[in-house]
Amino acid sequence: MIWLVALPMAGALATLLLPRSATAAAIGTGLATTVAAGLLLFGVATQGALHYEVGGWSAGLGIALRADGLSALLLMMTALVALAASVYASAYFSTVSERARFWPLWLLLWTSLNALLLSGDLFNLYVTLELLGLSAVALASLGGKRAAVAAALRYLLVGLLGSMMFLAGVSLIYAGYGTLDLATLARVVEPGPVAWPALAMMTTGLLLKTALFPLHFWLPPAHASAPAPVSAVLSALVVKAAFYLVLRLWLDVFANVVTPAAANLLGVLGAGAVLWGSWRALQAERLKLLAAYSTVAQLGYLFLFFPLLLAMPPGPGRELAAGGLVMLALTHGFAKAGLFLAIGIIQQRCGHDTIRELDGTAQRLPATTLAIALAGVALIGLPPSGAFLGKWQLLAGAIATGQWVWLVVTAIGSLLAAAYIFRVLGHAFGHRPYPNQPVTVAREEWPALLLAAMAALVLGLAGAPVWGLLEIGT
Amino acid sequence: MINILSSILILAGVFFYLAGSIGLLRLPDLYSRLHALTKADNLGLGLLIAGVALHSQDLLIMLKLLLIWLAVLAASATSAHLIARQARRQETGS
Amino acid sequence: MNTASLLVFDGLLLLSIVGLAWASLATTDVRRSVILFMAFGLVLAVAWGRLLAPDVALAEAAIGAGLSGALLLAAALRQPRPLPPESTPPPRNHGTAGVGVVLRWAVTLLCTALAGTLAWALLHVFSSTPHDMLPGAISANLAASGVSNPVTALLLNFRAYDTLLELAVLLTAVLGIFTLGQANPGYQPAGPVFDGLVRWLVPVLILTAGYLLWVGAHAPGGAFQAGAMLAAAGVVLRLAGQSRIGLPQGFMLRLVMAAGVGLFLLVGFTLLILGRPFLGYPPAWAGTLILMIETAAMLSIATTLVLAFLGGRPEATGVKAAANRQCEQIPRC
Amino acid sequence: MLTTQLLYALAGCVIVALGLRGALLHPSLLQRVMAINVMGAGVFMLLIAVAYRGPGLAPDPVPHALVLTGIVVAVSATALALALARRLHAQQDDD
Repeated sequence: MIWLVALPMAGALATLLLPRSATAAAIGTGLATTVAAGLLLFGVATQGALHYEVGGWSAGLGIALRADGLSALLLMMTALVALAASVYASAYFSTVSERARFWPLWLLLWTSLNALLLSGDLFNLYVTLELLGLSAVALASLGGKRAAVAAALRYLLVGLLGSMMFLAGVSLIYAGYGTLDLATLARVVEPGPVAWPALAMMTTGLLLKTALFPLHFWLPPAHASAPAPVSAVLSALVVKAAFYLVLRLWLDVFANVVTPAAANLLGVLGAGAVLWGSWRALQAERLKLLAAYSTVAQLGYLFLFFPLLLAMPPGPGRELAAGGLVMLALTHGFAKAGLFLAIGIIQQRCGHDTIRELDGTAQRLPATTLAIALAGVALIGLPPSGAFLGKWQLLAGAIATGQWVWLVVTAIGSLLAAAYIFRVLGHAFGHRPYPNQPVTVAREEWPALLLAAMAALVLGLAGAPVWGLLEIGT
Repeated sequence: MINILSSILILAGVFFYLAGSIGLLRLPDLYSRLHALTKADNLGLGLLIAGVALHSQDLLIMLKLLLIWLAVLAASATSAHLIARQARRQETGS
Repeated sequence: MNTASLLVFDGLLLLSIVGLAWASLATTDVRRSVILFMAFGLVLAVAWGRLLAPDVALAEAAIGAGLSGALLLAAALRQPRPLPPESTPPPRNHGTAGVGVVLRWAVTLLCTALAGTLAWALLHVFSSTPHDMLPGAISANLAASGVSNPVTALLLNFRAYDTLLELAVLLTAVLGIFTLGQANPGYQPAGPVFDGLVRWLVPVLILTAGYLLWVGAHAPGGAFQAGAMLAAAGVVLRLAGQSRIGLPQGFMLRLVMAAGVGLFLLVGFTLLILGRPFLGYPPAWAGTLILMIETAAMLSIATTLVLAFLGGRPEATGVKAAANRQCEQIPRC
Repeated sequence: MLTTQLLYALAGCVIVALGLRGALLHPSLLQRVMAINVMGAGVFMLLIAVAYRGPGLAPDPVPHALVLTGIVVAVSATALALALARRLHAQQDDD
C-alpha cells in the first residue's frame, strides 16, 4: 500500500535529478504505480479492507493507511487517468526544459492524490491536502501566461484558506477527542458542541477546494488556463479528492453527527452548482471554459446525493444509491479527463479553442472528435455510460425518499448538458470544405479516446463489480 | 541576597527599556530616536541579562546569556548604522 | 511569582499579540504591515515559550517571523508605496460602495461568529479532563524511538510519514518557484560595517544550526530549526550582496534539494527490503538513522528556504541550454 | 479548568477571526497572504493552548509536532504565493 505513495515520490526525485531521461522515468513510474493500484484493488476485492501502519506504530500513535472499496476504486481511477495523461503529456510538452519542470511536479501531484486517498489520519490528510494544493497550483501556472499565473495565485489563496479552515477543524477534534486517527474517531465521536463546529469547519474548507457553488469562482479560470494534461487532472482528480474527503467524513467518520438538515443544505448548493454550472457552460465561448464550468455542474450532482443518502435507512437501497454516487464520480473523472485532453489536441492543432470556429474539426481530427462525443455521452448521462447508472440511482433515490425537487434539477441539468455538448458537436461536424488529409497523432489521441471510451462504454457495462467493491467498507 | 541583587538589576534593565521606548515615541527625528532606542535598549538588555544570569546560578546558562547579549549588541549596532546611513543618503539625495 | 502577576503578564502578552495582528492587517502601508507582522510572530514565539512549547517557539521565531518576514519584506520592497496597483479596488460609485460596506459587515459578522463558535467549543473541551491516552503512549514508547525529546520522536519516528510529506511540500514549493523564472537580482554590496557583522555572524549561525540539529535528540531543537538557522545565514549573505551564497550549481543543487525526501525514501525502502515496515526503524538503529535523516533534511530545508528567498532559479542550468537546441516546431493546421 | 489555557485559546480564536476577515476583505494581495499566515498562527495558538497542562507539568507533545509541521508548510505556501505574485507583477510592468 505504501508503494502507491513511495513510488511516485521516488519517481519525482528521479525526474528531478535526471532531467534528460525524465519522460522515460516518469512513464515507468506511472506504469509501476498503476500496477500497484491494480494490485491494491485486487487485494481489497479478495481480502476486504486493508490497512497499513507506517513505521509499525499502532494507529493513533503512528499514522495508519487504509484502503476500502471506495478508496481502492478511486485510486485505480487516479492511476488510469494519470497514466493516460502522462502518455499524452510526453507528446504535449515539446522542449526538454518544459518537461524537466513538468515531470517532478506531476509525480508529486500523483503522490499527494494517492496519499490523500489512503490516509487514515486527520492531520496527515491536512499535509496531503497542502501537497496536493501546492503541486496543483505550480502545475496550473506552468504556462506562465499572465492569465494562468493570476488564476493560479487565486487558486493558491483559496486553497490555503480551505486548508486553514480544515486545520482549525482538525485542531478542535484533537482538543475534544485526543485522537487524529479516523477509525478511532469514528468510534468515539458524538454529536455536540465540539463535533458540529469541527465538521462544519472541515467541510467548509473542503467545499472551497472542491469548488461547490457558490465557492466555485476560482475553478473556471484556473482549469481553463492550465496546460491541457494539467487541466485534465485538475478537473478529473484534484477536486474529486477533496470531494472524497467530504464523503468520507460525512458518511463514514461523522456518520452519527451529521443531520438531514445539513445534508439538505449541501443538496441545495449542489442544485445551484448543477444549474449555474450548466448554464455558464452553455454560454462559454471557449471549449476549455465550457469543460471547466461543466466540472462545476458535475460536482453539483455528486452533492445532490447527500440529502438522499441521509434520508434513507441503512440497507440495500442506500448501498445502491451510494454506488450510483461513486459511479457518477468515476465516470466524470474519466470523461472530463478525456475531454480536456481532446480539447488540448484541438488547441495545439488549430491554435485556438473557440467553439464558434470549430467547423470542420470532425474532418480534420476524426479520432479527437470521437473522443469529445464519447465524453459528451458520459457527461450528459446517456446509456450505456456509467453516468447513466449514477443518475438512474439518483432519480430512484429521489423518488424513493419523495424529494422530487432533486429530480427536477437533475432533469434540467441533463438537458442543459445535452445542449452544450451538441453545440460543440454541431460546430465540429459543421460543413466547411477542408483540403488537407485528416490528421491522426496516436500518442496524443489514444489517451483521450481511451479515457472517453472508458467513461461512456466500459464503466456502464461493467457496473456490477463496482457495487460489489463498494460494499467492502472499513 | 542574590535574589534581591538580581531583582534590582532586572528592574534597572526594565527602566532603561521603558526610557528607550518613550524616547522612540517622543523624540522628534529619526537620528535621536535611533539613539534612544539602541543605546537605552542595549544597556537595558545588558542589565536584564545580568540579573537573569545571577538568578540562574549556572555557568553554562550565563555563558549562553552573554552570547545572546553580544549578538544583540552587534546586530543592533549594525542595523542602527544601516538605517542611519540610508536615511542620510535619502536626505542628501544621492 | 504569584498567580495574579502571571495573569497580568498573560493578559498584556495576549493584548499585544492580538493588537499586533490587528494593526498589521489594518494598515494600508504594506511595509509597515510586514514589520508589524514580524513583531507579531516574535511576540507569538514568546507566548508559546510561556506555554512550555520551546520547540515550536524556536521554529516560529526563526521560520514564521524570521524567514516568512524576510520573504514578505522582500516582496513589499518591490512594490511601489503606498498601494500596489493590482490591489487598488476599482473605482466605485456610491451604489457599489454601499454593497461593499454591507459585504464588509457581513464578513466581519461571519468571522465573529466563527470566533464565538470556536471559543464555545473550546470552553466545552476545557471543562472536561484532558485526554492523556496519546501522551501516555508516547512516553511509553519513547525509549524505543531513538531520541528522548518527544517532539523529535513524533516528527521523525512516530509520525515520520507526515514529515516525509512535509519535505515533499517544501520541494514542491521550490519547484513551483523555479518554474516561474529567474531569481531576483542581488542586492548592492553592503558597507564595511555590515560586512564586519556578516563575517562573524554567518559562522555563528552555521555553528548554531549544527548545535540545534544535535541537541534536538534530547532537548528543544531539531532539523527544522537548524535548517532555518542555516537559511538565515544564506539570507544574511545574500543581503550582504553575495550572489551565489555558497549554493552548489546544476545537478548538485538539485541533489541537495532532493536530499531530505531522498534519504527518507531510501531508509524506508531499505527497511522494507529487510522485512520491516516502511520507516519502522529497528530501535537499536533509530537514533543514528534519525540523525542521518535530520542532517539531510536540514540541508534540504535550508536550501529550499534560501531558494525561496531568492525567488527563482539561481542561474540558467545546463537543462536550459539543451532545451534551446532541441526546440522542435509543432505542426499546426 | 486552567485559566491560562483558556485565555490563550480565546486569543487564538480572535486571531483566527482577524486573519480570516483580512484574507477575505483585504485589497492588497500581499496582506491577504499575510492574513492567511495570521489565521494559521491563530490555529497554531489553539493547538498549543490545548497542549498546555499547567505549570510544571509536561505538555502534550502531539500538538507541538503538528504545529512545527504546520509552520513549515505555511512558509512553503507563502513562498510560492509570493513568487506567483512577483511573476504577475513583472508581467504587469511589461504590458
